[in-house]
Amino acid sequence: MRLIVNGKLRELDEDDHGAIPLPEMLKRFEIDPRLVAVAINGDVIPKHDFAAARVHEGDAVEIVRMVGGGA
Amino acid sequence: MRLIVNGKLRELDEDDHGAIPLPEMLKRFEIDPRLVAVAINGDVIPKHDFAAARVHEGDAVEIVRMVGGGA
Amino acid sequence: MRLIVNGKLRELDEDDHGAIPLPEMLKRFEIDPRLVAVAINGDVIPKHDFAAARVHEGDAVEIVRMVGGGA
Amino acid sequence: MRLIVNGKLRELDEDDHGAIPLPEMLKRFEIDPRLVAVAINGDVIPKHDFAAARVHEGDAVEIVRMVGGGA
Amino acid sequence: MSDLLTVAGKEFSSRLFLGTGKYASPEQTVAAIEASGTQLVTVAIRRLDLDNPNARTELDYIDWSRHSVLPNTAGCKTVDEALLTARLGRSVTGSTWVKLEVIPDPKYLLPDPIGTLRAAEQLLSEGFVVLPYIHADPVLAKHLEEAGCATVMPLGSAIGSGQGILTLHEIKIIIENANVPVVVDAGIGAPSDAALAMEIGADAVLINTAVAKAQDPVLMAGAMKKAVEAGREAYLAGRIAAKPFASASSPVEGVAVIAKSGA
Amino acid sequence: MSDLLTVAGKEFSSRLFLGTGKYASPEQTVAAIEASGTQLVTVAIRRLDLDNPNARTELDYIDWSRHSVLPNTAGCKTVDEALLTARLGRSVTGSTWVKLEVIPDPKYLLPDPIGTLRAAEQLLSEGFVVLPYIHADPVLAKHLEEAGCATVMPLGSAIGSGQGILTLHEIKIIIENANVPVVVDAGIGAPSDAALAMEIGADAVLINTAVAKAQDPVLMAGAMKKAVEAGREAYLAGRIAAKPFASASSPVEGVAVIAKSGA
Amino acid sequence: MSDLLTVAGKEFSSRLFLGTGKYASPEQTVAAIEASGTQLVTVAIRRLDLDNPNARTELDYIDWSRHSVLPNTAGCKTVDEALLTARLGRSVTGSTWVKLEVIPDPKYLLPDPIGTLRAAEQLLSEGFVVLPYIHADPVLAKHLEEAGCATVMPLGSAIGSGQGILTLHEIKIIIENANVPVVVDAGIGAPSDAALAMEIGADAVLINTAVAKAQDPVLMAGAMKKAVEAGREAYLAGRIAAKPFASASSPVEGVAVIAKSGA
Amino acid sequence: MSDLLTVAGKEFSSRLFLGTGKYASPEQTVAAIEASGTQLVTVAIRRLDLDNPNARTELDYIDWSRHSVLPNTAGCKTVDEALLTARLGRSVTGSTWVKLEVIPDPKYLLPDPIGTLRAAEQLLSEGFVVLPYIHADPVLAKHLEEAGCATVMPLGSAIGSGQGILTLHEIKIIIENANVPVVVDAGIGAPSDAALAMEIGADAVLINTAVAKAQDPVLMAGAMKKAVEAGREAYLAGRIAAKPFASASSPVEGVAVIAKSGA
Repeated sequence: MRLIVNGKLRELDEDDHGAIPLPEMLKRFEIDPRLVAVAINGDVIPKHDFAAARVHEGDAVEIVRMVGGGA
Repeated sequence: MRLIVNGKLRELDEDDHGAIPLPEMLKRFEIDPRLVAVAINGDVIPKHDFAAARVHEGDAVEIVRMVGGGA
Repeated sequence: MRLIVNGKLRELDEDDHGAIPLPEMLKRFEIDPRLVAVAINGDVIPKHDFAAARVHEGDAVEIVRMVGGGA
Repeated sequence: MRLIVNGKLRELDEDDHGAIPLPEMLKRFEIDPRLVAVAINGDVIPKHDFAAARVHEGDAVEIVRMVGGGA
Repeated sequence: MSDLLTVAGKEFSSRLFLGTGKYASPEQTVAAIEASGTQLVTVAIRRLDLDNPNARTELDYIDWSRHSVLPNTAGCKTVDEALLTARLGRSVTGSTWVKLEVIPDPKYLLPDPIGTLRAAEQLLSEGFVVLPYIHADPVLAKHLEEAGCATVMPLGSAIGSGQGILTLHEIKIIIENANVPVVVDAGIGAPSDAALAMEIGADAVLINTAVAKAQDPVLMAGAMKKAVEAGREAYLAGRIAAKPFASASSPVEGVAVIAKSGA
Repeated sequence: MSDLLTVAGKEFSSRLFLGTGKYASPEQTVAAIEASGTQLVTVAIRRLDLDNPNARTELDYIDWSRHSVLPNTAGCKTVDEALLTARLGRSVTGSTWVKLEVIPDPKYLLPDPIGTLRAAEQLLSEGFVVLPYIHADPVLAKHLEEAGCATVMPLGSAIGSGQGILTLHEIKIIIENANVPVVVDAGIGAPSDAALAMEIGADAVLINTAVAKAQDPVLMAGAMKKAVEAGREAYLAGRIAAKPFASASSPVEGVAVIAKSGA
Repeated sequence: MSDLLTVAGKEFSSRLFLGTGKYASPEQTVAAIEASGTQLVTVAIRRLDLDNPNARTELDYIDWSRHSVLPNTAGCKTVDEALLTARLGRSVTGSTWVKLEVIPDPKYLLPDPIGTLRAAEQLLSEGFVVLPYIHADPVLAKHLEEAGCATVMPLGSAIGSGQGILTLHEIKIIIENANVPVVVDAGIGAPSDAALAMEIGADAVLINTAVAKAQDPVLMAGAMKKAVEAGREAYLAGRIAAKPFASASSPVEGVAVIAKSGA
Repeated sequence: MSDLLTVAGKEFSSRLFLGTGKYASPEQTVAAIEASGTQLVTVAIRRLDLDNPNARTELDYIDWSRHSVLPNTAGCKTVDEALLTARLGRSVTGSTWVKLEVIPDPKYLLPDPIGTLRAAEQLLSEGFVVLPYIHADPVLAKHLEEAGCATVMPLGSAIGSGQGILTLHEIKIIIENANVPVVVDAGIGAPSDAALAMEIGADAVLINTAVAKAQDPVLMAGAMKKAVEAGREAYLAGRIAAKPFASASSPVEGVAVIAKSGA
């Protein structure tokens, strides 16, 4: 499955439903879900919906964290 | 006929159609049409439409001129 | 004996030598010598010379203290 | 005869009195007297005294003109 | 030197726009306009006094063949008031130009950035030539330029306050970014303020109170004319950069020194 | 309007004094002097080049029948150097006027208050008309006035720095107290600076670098002329006071309002 | 003295908000935060580096039990970008607070008044506590307050420029009119700037670059803490009014005079 | 951090010198001195009231074991008056230190550069430690330093005027050139002024009116203490340079973007 993650094309093996659960995707990237926020195709996924969320072929995914910054 | 002209109630004799042509109204107030602009119920009447314009019972009429001013 | 003390004429009984010791003069004004400085005819009298100093007829005496002030 | 003129050592043939009239000195330098002021050993020579003024061995002579300047 | 200002296709040799309010008399108004050399004068639009409909005003004394008129929307607190006054102004003056002011605040007379942009967009769609009065906000200025305004008119300080160009820094940025003429409006109190505005590259200034309320308005009008020209010429002439140190303007070498005879 | 400046009995219709240093060419010097309208030009006194004693300088191109000359003591670090240069200047120019400068510091070219007063007292005793260049120190200015100086010439900022009138506050006090003309000297970088100096009541300004080193000195000279006149006229015309609040320049009453038919 | 700042119901004893960008090291960041005494620190929201997803940042070193977090939308040029970043920030920080920045211009980083108001209205409808970064435009500030923003955060000068409070006059007007806390954001370069902002009645200041890029950020953080407290206390203590004249601070009468013997 | 100021061999950990005039009560004087943390307080020398020779003054309430005394010559218009008052001050206080003021002008209380130097030279020859109050004239400051004065004390603006540091530019030059401590005296109106003076490198500030006439002098004294420390620490910490442009304090890269499904 091809995804655009943080602006870059990524290839991931999809499950038999042609999708990947969000927690699974984060796991494959070795990302700690507690430290990030995720938007799929521009929609921010609430933390409590992570478990139910899935990514599909061609989805644009943004995974962010907080960093030092002022203005 | 009662009009609100520049915020004040004015009584004018109407013609048999229950209206007054704008030029007639201006004439009664001794106003030189060339020096003023007129809005009836919030709509500005173009100069070339003065002749055809009429005021009716209860109309709100604004008659303005230019005065010294900067900002 | 007439003196000008801080700009005002003062009458004091002189001793038999036509003069008054400075400590005596300060005593008569009930002034604590430790709190003041004294100039006689424009010359400042050092504290250690108070005992030996004398005022004479017509002397101009300045007696000052410190007060609150900045500039 | 040696002179210090504007800070530089200059050799000039002296007359038989061991001196040189100022106008003569200026002439030798091809200087128009009307355009300059002269000081000999720190003393400014008034224009009307140029004719009578003489320079002697070892004199320090300043010859100046006006130039563009503001401050 | 030919150095014309072009606003919406109209050329001006004078870069001083003058308001016509607050003068002591019509004669004074006219004399000040003459002394200022202005070619564009602003006017306000107000209700006719029905009890005295033919009273003459200072404006009846102006030679309109030599001065263009710029009706304003002064006094309008809302977008709707400004739209109505702009349309009335166009009708009475016959000019499509409007000095757009949307000013909710009576104490500092500061313009509303949101309302001004909205009103500008509407008036532009109706064919007006819009010259908006704005706070010296470079991003707002860019929005108005992109909307199609003929100029931007940032304030130097509060209208009529005479505090000068308190917004110098922001106005420099507006000028740096602008593709339309920048007219410094409001706050100018003295010729030095007008000259400064022009020196930093403003295309024109608009002045009213500083002239009208001077002790001698006509003399001040002439002074402002010279100041605007001086500032513009300085901008074209290229001023020296300010330096933290001194730089002698007389030769450093060749000072005469005192020396006594070496004899 | 007749508004003459009188210095030591000599009348000037131009209140702009111009320096003659730092120009690119003699032609430029002359053209700038013409454009400025100045009637008093400063010159420096320097050693003649004995190897080229008849070289012409920019000054040979000036029409001295129309401009008074003001020799200066620029470059003098001590009282003695200033006295010698002043006397040489009097001899070479034939003028008893001297712009007195005693400047020990080469970096900021700031004048020595002690040395300047001492030199002024000596030169006055020798019959000179002394125009001292000073820091904007009101008490020093009063000392020099009382000594008999023809003017006081406080600095706006460092010579040639173009930083403008950093000493505005002190110069206002000097003007308030002075019984001789106050000439703002040094620091003026642009016409707005010159206008400001005149607006606060200075009697004249002296400019050199801001004109000579502008990209177009002749155009800048004309700009400075207009600015000095504008500032002087504004001073005479009586500027408005700066106010913390706004003051509308259009009538507050009578704005048209939107009302729908009451029918 | 109990003098708490309340923003959206949350109380702060420190009136210094600190940014966390541009420090040389995480240790320095933490030390500066400690020295500043701040209780509210801003953070940015950025893409995770997928090639290094568990890299620690300075923020991992902060004791979040003692400092509230304020995610910002820095870097967002449009309303949509700001909305997405705000929502992501809420998700990752768990805070509903957002320092709203809509900044189209990269050179001066000046905020967009139109876009900022639009984004604020949307975020407020989604339950955010919005602290908008704005130009010092009093009318815009009032719009944002009326929309329901928790504060207004006018700029003193360009972000990171260290030019100080160039907008002093406008900020005074904003403070005079505001019913929400006014936080001076951007431009503070030194403690004197921070003190000045507080003296005129600002409720707090936000600082980042002036601390992070000082040669000794930790020492500067402590200096800023003292300056903010000094300015606040001065505001409460009631400073003297500035007067154009002097006023002796020692008694005028009673100076000793020289007098010789009258004998 | 050990950062001591040394004046004439005496060390001070506090860089705030405080005047003792104009307070509402002795209690307030003492409380303000305590709150300020000052170690050097100025006093004036005045004639004793012979009709009430033992009246206590605020000074009787000060713990002189913890504060050094600096008698001044305030009120002296001439050199002779200043010499007499200095000598009387030394006799009554037992201190050889003197804050030298020679002030002929009552309206602006500006010091006399000529008289101050003359008086300083005489007092130095008599063994005084002289701290002269001067106009911010760098050349005069250098004269006084070379004469042997322990400090120079340039004014920020007129005594008691609270106008702040109007002479910032000149004071920077004085500091750049000085080999003795520079104490900014007079004009400070608020903590931001005190901080600014310290930030540019002043060694100390002297304040009286801004504290004594504040609505709450004790609170203001504490604010001034913090401001002086903040300014000093900022000077040591190395402030950022002011830049004309912005500089983002959040990362420029990595902002999240909106993208719809490519499916």
